[in-house]
Amino acid sequence: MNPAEIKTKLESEFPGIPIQIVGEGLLLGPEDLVRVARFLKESGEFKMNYLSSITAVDYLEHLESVYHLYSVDQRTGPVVLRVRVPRDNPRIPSLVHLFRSAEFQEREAYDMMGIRYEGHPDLRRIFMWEGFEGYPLRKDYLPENEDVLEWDDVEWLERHGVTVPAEYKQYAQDLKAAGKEARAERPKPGAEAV
Amino acid sequence: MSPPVLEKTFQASDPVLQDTETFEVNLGPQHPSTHGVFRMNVKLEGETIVSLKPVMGYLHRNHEQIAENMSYLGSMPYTDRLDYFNSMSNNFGYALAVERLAKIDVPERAQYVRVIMAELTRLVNHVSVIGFLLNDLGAFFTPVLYAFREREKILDVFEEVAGSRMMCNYLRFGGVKRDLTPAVTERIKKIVRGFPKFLDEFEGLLTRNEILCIRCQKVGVLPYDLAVNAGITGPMARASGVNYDLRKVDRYSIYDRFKFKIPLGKIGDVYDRYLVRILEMRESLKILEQALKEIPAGPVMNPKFAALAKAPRNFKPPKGEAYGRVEAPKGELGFYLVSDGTAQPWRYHVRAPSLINLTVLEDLCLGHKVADAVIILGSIDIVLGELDH
Amino acid sequence: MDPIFVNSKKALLNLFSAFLPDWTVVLVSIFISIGAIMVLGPFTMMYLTWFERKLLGRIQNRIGPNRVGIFGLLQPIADGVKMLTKEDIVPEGADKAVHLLAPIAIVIPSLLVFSVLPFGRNMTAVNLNIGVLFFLAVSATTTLSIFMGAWASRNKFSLLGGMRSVAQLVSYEVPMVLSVVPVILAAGSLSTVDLVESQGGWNGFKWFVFTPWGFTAFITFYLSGVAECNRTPFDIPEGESEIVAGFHTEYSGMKFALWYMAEFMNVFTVSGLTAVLFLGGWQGAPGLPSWAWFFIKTYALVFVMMWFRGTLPRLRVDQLMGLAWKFLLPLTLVNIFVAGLWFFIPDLRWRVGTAVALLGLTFWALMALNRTALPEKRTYEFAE
Amino acid sequence: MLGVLRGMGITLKNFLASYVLPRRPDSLETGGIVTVQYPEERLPEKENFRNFPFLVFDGTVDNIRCVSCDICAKECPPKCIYIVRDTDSEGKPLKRPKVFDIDFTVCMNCGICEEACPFDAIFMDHEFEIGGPERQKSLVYHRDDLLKSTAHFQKIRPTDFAAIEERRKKDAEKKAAAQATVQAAAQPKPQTPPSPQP
Repeated sequence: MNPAEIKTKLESEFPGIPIQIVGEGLLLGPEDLVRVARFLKESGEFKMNYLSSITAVDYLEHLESVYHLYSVDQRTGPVVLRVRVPRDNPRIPSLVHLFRSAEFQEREAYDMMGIRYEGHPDLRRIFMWEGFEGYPLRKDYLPENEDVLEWDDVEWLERHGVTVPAEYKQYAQDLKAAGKEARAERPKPGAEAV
Repeated sequence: MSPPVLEKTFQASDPVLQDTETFEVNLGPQHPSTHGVFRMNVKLEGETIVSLKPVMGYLHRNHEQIAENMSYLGSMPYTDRLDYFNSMSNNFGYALAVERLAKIDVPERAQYVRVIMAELTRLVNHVSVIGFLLNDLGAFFTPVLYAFREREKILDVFEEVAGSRMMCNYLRFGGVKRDLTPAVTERIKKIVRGFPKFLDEFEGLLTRNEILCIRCQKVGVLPYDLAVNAGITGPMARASGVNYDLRKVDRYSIYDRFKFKIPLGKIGDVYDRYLVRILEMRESLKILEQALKEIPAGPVMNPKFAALAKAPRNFKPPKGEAYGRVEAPKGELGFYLVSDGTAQPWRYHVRAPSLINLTVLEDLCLGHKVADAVIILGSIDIVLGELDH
Repeated sequence: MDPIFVNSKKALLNLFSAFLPDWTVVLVSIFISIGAIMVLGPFTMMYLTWFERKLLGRIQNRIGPNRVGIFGLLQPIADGVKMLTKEDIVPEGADKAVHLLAPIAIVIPSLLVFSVLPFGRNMTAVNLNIGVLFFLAVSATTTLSIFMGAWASRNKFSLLGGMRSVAQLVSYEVPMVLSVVPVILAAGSLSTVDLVESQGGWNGFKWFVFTPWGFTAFITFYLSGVAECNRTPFDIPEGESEIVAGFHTEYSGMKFALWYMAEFMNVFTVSGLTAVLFLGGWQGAPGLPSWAWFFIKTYALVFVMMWFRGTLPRLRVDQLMGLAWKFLLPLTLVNIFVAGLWFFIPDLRWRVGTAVALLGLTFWALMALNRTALPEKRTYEFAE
Repeated sequence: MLGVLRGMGITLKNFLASYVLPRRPDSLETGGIVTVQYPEERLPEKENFRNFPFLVFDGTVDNIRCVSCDICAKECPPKCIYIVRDTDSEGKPLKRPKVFDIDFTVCMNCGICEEACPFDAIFMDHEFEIGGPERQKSLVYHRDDLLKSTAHFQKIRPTDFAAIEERRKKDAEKKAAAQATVQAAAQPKPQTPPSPQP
């Protein structure tokens, strides 16, 4: 089933719904996601009862969550759904209550990209530790510079009885005062979005 | 189909549990049967599990970001390290996704070689996982060493072909790295011929063993609806009766040419997961026999892309996205790639079967004993390299 | 050959009696016996570890230890040195005194029970008239030591292991004691020496294992014994895949070695007692000395225990309890009744027939009653 | 009961077979001991086995094939190769490396350097016993540690060696032919001394 057909079906089911075809997928608004997914899952025609993959992509001007839906009974698919949200306030309704398979994958996308899946029963970081700052797979993420002693490192070393030279300590304190952005300079990714 | 219940815990008012105190145990991260650094935060009533929270990420190495800063070929050896038991399947999935992205054809012989390697990998994975399951059950290393005895033979073939026993790094976009020599083909044929004998011995040791049966039957039952809804794939789903095998559904590569069947369990407990794996190995052997018989001569690399290996940085797939998935031994292994037209993928995502199959761990373990939690985890078949990518 | 040990002890005592007063000779005699046991116990343990590793290796298509000494025979000594020189770690929150006492306390009963084992003709250290009872009572105290160790470690895995261990040992004590009863009925004595002597003659066919009730009691006693030693398939207190190492999770160095010593000495003594009770002890064909027969039978039973370990997965805690209470206990009770009937019915054919019929019926009935716990047959579909 | 007994029969069979059957680790038959007594015994080396990379020289150590083009360093997935180009006394860059370091603690034996090298200068070795008493310095191999002769390469991987030599010969002939035509077309000039083997 090609995206255009699905689009017309969905439009006849939900009149006035904004749907765009992007690549192989259908671009939806975040508010329509749950009802479209429910329709795709429960309608006798689609029976898209298997949510294979959820992931998020950082396109610099917005974040996109991509869903790959398949049907186990009819062996059709995929239906690709996309939802775009702004980078500064990424909120997408969660699909956990429709598909359990979303549980860990939404946590993963939240952990890596910082998209908040609203309604997820247990939206915590899954791979990174609690208290980790930033979202590692966003293109503007600045990884920690391993060669520089940061304030946390200084504290750790002192707790373990290592005397840190004053200049390093001063530098670490300055870094802390300057904030996260000062830690490492990396060129912004020059590539364009798809 | 009603939405599955997420928070299925025992009520405090449950008469059985009154006047007792729950007891919290961390199984892991260093524990003999968590198959790596994985932690289960378990609450116990006596020995009965009332809550179980998986905690992961101890082996997280940001595989996806490494791949996004790497040429497409440069990620190939990293995929070996995802599920380090089945590097060939991982290579296969990744190669399939990139080939879909860049629209590369694969020559006939290479397709056969890929299928042979993928099925050998399936044998390797399934025998070892059954061995480990039995280790979790308390059999003192005998099944696992019998399994490893056979696995060695296959790993020797991988070494002969790909250069390395586990980190194969064998598939290339548009083919495979090296052709099979006649000696190796002969060796694989011998292994395939000898394998059923080993399987019979293995089954004689295990399948009708009463202790194994009573330990595994009716433990960790995964119902059909939950299996589909939670996106469970691979032998685990098929043990619950979900007839969904990508080799049949997607018919990727050349799987449509082979005659084989998909064994399906009815109950979906640990025993079904164990036996479905055994039966799947027997089906894999059928595929291998057919593939080895029909394998044609010819090149193993698409000549247009043969030069690519010499300069991976010049490989720039067109803008677009692709989702390639294969039936890895653990389940559906998917690679989602977004290309921006440069030599590095813009987005590289792994749909790891180990991770998603673990979603239902708590549902399976509730109400069972600690000893059962261990074998349920063993029967889910996780590899932490893939789970934590 | 047969009385070589007895004679050498006698010679030694004669030597001493030449210049020592009589009461010291008694003391010397006791010390010689104690010394023999003190050497035999740890030595048995050391070589049982070697034996087990070698045997499991062979079962698993491996060679087993073969680097230290010829056939790896010095491996236990190397292990001993390693264990002695290892750091002894005591957890911070542990009850240090009990943590130290527990492994010591477990070795004592394991050594004590050696004293009533008849190693050969006239080779019992103490011919106690309640030998069997002594054996069972003393070996039952290991429960306490195990729980001491588990509790003192202040580790949740240890605690789980300790609780499992108490439940298991207490449960299996019952069928173990009950399966000894028919043998005592037959021999009319509780002394291990009398038990062996009552099985003499007919070149082995008077061993109790060759009667229906004896055979049943042999199986139940041996299984309970395996469970008492915490061996596979009843090794849930250790359960290395579930609760790390159970009660000895927090032990290292020599204390850990003591736990192992106790376990292996228990393996030996339980096998020895099984041989004494059912396989005629040191009775055997005249070609070999009596103590050789005893060791052959004992090591055969030890072999079976290790063979179990190389083959079987372990049971779950509730299934283990189920086996003890729902299967072994009724079976042993019926077995006592059958043994009583056996001596009541004079005709051989009748008594064999009745015994076999009764035991078979009980077995079948117990299987039928426990059928929910038994495995079921599965069929599989093959989809295209 | 029967299942347990059957399982025990199988383990007993294996136990007895370990005494009866010969030890044959490399055989495809089942049964018998499969242990290889490692330091004394070894399995036959597979020709395609790859481990850590080494640099090839032709004939003498001065004649390194590597031209320090930096391709392998760029393609190396874990970035474990570090190359500095050699210069002559006047500071003119030469076609050979001055520093060629591989950090074997980082190297993951993938073999992509070998595939990427256009000059057949780096290959994967069979040597795997490189353990040392410390973790850092002894595992960073420098240029001179990495150099091995073509004879070594021929010894460990005869098939690949033959194929590569043939290709190199053909390439050289082609190059010579091309050079000859160029030279024939242009006026012959005084030859500069040939640089080390490309």
